[in-house]
Amino acid sequence: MRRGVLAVLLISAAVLGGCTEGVLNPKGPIAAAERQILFNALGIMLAIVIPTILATFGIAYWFRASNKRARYLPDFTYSGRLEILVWSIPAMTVFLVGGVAWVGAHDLEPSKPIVSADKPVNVQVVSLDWKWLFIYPEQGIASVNQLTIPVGTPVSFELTSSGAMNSFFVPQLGSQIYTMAGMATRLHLQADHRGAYRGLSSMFSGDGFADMRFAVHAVSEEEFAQWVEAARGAGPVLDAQTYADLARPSKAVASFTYRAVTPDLFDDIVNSVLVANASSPLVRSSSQELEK
Amino acid sequence: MNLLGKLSWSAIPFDQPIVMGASAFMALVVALVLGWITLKGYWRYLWDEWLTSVDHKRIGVMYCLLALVMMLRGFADAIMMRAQQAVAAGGAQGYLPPEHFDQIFTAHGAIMIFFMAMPFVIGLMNFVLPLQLGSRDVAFPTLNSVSFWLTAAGALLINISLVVGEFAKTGWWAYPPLSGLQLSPGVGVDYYLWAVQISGIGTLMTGINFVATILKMRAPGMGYMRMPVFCWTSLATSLLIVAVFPVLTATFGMLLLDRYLGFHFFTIEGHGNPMMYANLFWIWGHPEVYILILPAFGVFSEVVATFSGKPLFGYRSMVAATMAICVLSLLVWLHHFFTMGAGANVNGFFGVMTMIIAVPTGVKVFNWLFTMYGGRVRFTVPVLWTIGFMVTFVIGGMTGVLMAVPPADFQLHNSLFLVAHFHNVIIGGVVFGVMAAYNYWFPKAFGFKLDERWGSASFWCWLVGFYVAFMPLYVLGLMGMTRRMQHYDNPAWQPWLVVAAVGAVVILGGVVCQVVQLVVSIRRRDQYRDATGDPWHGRTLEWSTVSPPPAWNFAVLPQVADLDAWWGRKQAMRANQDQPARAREYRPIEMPKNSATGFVIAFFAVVTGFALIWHIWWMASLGLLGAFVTVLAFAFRAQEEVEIPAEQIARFARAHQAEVAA
Amino acid sequence: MTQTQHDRAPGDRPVLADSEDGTSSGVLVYTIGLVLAVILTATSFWAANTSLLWGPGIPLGLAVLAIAQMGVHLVFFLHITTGPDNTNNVLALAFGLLVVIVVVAGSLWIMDNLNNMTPPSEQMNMQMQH
Amino acid sequence: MNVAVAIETLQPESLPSASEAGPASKRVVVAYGFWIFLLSDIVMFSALFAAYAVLVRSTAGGPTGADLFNQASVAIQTACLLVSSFTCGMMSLAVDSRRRGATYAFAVLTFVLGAAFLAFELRDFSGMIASGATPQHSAFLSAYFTLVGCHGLHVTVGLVWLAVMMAQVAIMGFRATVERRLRCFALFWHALDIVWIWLFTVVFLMGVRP
Ligand code: HEA
Ligand code: HEA
Ligand code: CUA
Ligand SMILES: [Cu+2]
Repeated sequence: MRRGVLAVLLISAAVLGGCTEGVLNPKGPIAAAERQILFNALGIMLAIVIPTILATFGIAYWFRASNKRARYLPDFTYSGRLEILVWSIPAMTVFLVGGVAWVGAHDLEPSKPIVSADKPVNVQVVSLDWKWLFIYPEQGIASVNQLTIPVGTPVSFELTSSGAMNSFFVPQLGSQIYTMAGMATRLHLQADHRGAYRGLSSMFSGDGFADMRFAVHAVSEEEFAQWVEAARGAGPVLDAQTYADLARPSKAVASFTYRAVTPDLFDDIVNSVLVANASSPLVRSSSQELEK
Repeated sequence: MNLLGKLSWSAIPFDQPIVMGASAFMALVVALVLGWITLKGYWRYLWDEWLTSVDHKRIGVMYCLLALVMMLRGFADAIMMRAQQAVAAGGAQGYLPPEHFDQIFTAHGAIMIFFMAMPFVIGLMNFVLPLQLGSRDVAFPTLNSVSFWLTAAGALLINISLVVGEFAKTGWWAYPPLSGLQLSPGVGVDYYLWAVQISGIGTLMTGINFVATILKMRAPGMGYMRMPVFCWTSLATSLLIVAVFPVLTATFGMLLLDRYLGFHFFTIEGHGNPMMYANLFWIWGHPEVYILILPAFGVFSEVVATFSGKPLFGYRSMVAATMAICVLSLLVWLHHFFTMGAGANVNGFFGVMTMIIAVPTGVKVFNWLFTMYGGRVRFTVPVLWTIGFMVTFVIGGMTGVLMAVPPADFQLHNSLFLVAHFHNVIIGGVVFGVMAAYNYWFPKAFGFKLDERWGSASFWCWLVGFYVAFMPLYVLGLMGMTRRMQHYDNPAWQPWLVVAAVGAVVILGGVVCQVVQLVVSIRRRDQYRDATGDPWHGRTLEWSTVSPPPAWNFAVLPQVADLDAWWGRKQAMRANQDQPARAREYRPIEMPKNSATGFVIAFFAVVTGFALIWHIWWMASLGLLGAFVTVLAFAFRAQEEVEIPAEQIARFARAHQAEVAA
Repeated sequence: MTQTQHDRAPGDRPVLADSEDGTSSGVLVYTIGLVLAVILTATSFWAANTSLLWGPGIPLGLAVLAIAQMGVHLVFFLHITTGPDNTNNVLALAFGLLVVIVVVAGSLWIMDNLNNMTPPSEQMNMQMQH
Repeated sequence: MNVAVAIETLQPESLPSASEAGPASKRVVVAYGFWIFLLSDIVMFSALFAAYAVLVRSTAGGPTGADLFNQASVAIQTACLLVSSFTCGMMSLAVDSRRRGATYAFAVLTFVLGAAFLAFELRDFSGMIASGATPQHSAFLSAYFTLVGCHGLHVTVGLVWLAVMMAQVAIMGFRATVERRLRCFALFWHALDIVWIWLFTVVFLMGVRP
């Protein structure tokens, strides 16, 4: 049994390390640091957990009632030395892991900017029912269900929600963070390798939740500039009106871009949210909206 | 004005074959059971001996029965989710539309936590506590009956939601704004909230009852440091119930005010603050998981000591660890929302506090090990569950500590890794614990042992099934799969989910074995009869009385002289074996009278709850009035106790002695 | 059943309940309690409205007065003392207070921190901008 | 093994300490259980207090505490409750010495004072609602009405309970059960006072400061 478990764990670790898109295959500094912390913490704990498991089997087997060679010690019920050991071993372990947790919490605080020579790209994220809106305030464009970022440059996110809570999560880039209506959370990520990564919501937000996926394209500086240019040339304009249209619940929306965005739209979303929309789009009468 | 509030025929989902099928099946089973009772003429017996009983043993058994019935519902939900996720890959949508899938995982979580695990551990405590403490009943027997029936009322409401209306589609946390009126206009959330409010009152009163019982009703001589460890863990659990269930009541109350009266606690409108809901919910939610696990720890302590033929190693450490967990568990709740954006100091503080709990828990694990060390371990079914637990729980605990590291949790939060963690500790800890307890105390409750062969078959199915079903979820979590996904587009996830589904089926095999075990044991009850009252060579007072114990538990209150009271007594008796048994003089015992109060109040609670859910105000008022009148009737009752004559007790004791001698 | 003097119920008066002067000393205890409570209450109301005191310190002072008055009620009305016969009652009270403090202080700390970390936006004036 | 018999052959120890004394009397058990209940009730209030403290500035542009609270009324309410606590204590003394007439008299006094408290509170509430400061107006007002209203609800329950208890004294006399319930009622009433101390301090006195 135990060997089976270990085998499963080992095989899966091997599989994951190589070819998958999960958190064990980081593509940026945050995710890499987090993987390292994860492995270190795991290692520290395995050092005590594996012996414990082995001891369980060993002791239970050796002291089985039918084993005549095992000594019966009915009075072995207290030992001051063992008591100290029993408390201090886990305490030391926790001291170590706790240190990792404390330092890690400060080092990888989501709102802490990434140190870099490059000026970060600002992206404003809005989770809507059930899609993601990305506004590039400096570029004056926006995109839906698709996040394009330049490789090697920190990205500074400001996030909010149009209604239900969601959690913005790109496993291969690192930390997730909640998006909440009426307030703005902060997150800093960076991609070090070009590629397409999976992004999703990890906080359940209603019937269309499973389709709240977006693609992250980490591209070179030039490609990013080209993409911005292309986006400026096509697509609708994002203003209060088109935002209200977009905010209406819909599922599995194909990605597209907006060629221009009204300034301060994000702040307006944070500040007015449901109040403005209370009348129509957000009141979902359960299923009829889903038909579309 | 509409006399029936929001209720109408369209509330019943005639168009959903799965729901209607399940409901029809449930109705059929209920009808069959009721028909059988009527046919056999058991109603009178049922009413006199069970439904109105205030005997803690009967109430304990009924709690466990309720838990088993709800387990079936929760398990059915689990199998449906596993099946859905096994097929809904790529473009496929599976067989469950989102509206339905979302209700299922919410119902599964809510039912498993509130109506399976809670009733099960409370049932165990009910049955065992007074026996171990050497007392005749809990502190407030009638209140105990009310508690049980209120829990049953909540469970009934949740099951009504299957047929009439819908259940919440919010996850079992019911976070606003999703659970607010705007985004969840239906009755689902209301079903959830009212069911939990009603059963929560029952749970709170149980907690109060047990605290008073443990602190004030112990047999003479049983000082605190002579209390069995199960009593200590039950004390810690009861204290936690008293400490945090009021917070849940207040929190759900605020959400209900938002939903019913347009208040703005958690709405964005009116500047309410939904983060506050998460905060308050987890102030209850985290201690809740220790409310569940602590009694299980107590069970394992009893089982390990009994079947190793040794006192528990490091009793004082165990007590200290129990109380440390009790207090620490109140200080860690934020680890459920590290990713809400709190600052590093807050996250760091709560991360470290969380890990500190691993210290007392580790102490417990090591002390169980040292208890077995130097023992003569008999591998009975309870011991199998215990060893399975020690191995499994340590893994689950470790992944818990991993998520207590904030940066790690930024990656693992709400992923299937988390789902794997908590099933790892809940199944490997709580469920294994109640299984061990079920096999351990069954002979005490019913007078015959359970079949060992089917019992261990069940254990192996569960153990293997658990690993097959949940280890893949760890992998999936690391692959970036989040929870509550009705379908997904990443084909790489599918194989693991198929394996997980197979695991759930293996667990089903374990449940089947358990049912067979029960049937076989009942068939062979004469062969498995426990005549001595002490089938395992036990250590604590419950084994000193008859199996099943009489209503009054002990003919004469035991006098306790040391820890492991019964074991010491047996040693003393063996020492002076040939001392002739003195003839006893028995005194009459006052026992509380049976009372229909609990049943009737729960009836009105169901009426009130249902009426509130559907906004049928006149009916809600009637229900409340009915409950109030019931309480009044109880308060003005002329006689509260019956006296059991000494003659009857003597007769019972003599009969038992004759049986033991035979 | 063993009746020991060790164990007192919450609300039991420590005086000799059976004798005649039990009642009169009971009256005395309640009266002292009432007088003290009235004094403390009056002080609270005065402190909240006066301009004699240093403003920012007043909430703290009010809290201290409230704690003192809670003590008065516990001792003179609920008859909770620290005597050995009262241990259980006091321990339960201490546990309750611990929970209350954890709930209130913990929530305030967390919510304050969250509100500061997730400001709506510059111009917005919600609870987080004090 | 002759179990049931052997157990009692051991002599009870000479002088048990408190924790070894055996089951406490019903009177102690009941009062202790109720004490635990009161603590849980206070924990529930603490959740409402926490919500209030978090939401107190979320007035959504509406009125603040300083705009709404009437200190004179609060002072009267406080006085009513305080004195009623005293009369309730007098009632307990009367019960202890089995004086029926005094019990009724002090019960009526307590009831009247409690009812007066409620009347003033309801007057304040309706005044606020009439001026548009409804609980639906802002998070602050929701929290305020819930916190204060919950205390008011407890007082109402206390009044009903007191009335029922007087009926019990009349019908059943000072029976042991009745006496225990009266003792619990007294505990309840005094505990409500403690909640009120924090209410007037935190909500009303701190709330009216700018
Ligand atoms: C006590 C708690 C408990 C238990 C026992 C279980 C048991 C199981 N759970 Fe549970 N589950 C939760 C609590 C629990 N779960 C919670 C809280 C959630 C989160 C909900 C949410 O997202 O909001 C969840 C979510 C959850 C998901 C959703 C994952 C997602 O979000 O994507 C899935 C997926 O398949 C799942 C599967 C299972 C399975 C297969 C079992 C079963 O295999 C295990 C089988 C269990 C039993 C059969 C019951 C126990 C049986 C007994 C006690 C019988 C005793 C019998 C005798 C004594 C005769 N669970
Ligand atoms: C019975 C239930 C139970 C138990 C006992 C535990 C025990 C623990 N849990 Fe778990 N937990 C849940 C049920 C439980 N949990 C549930 C239901 C959820 C999710 C709810 C939801 O989201 O729906 C959850 C979620 C959860 C999270 C939130 C994750 C997230 O949402 O992102 C975290 C994070 O810290 C966590 C941590 C822990 C820790 C540290 C323990 C510790 O108590 C474990 C301690 C035990 C050990 C460590 C093993 C034995 C010790 C040794 C052998 C000593 C040596 C070892 C070391 C020093 C490491 N749990
Ligand atoms: Cu947070 Cu407004
Ligand atoms: Cu937790």
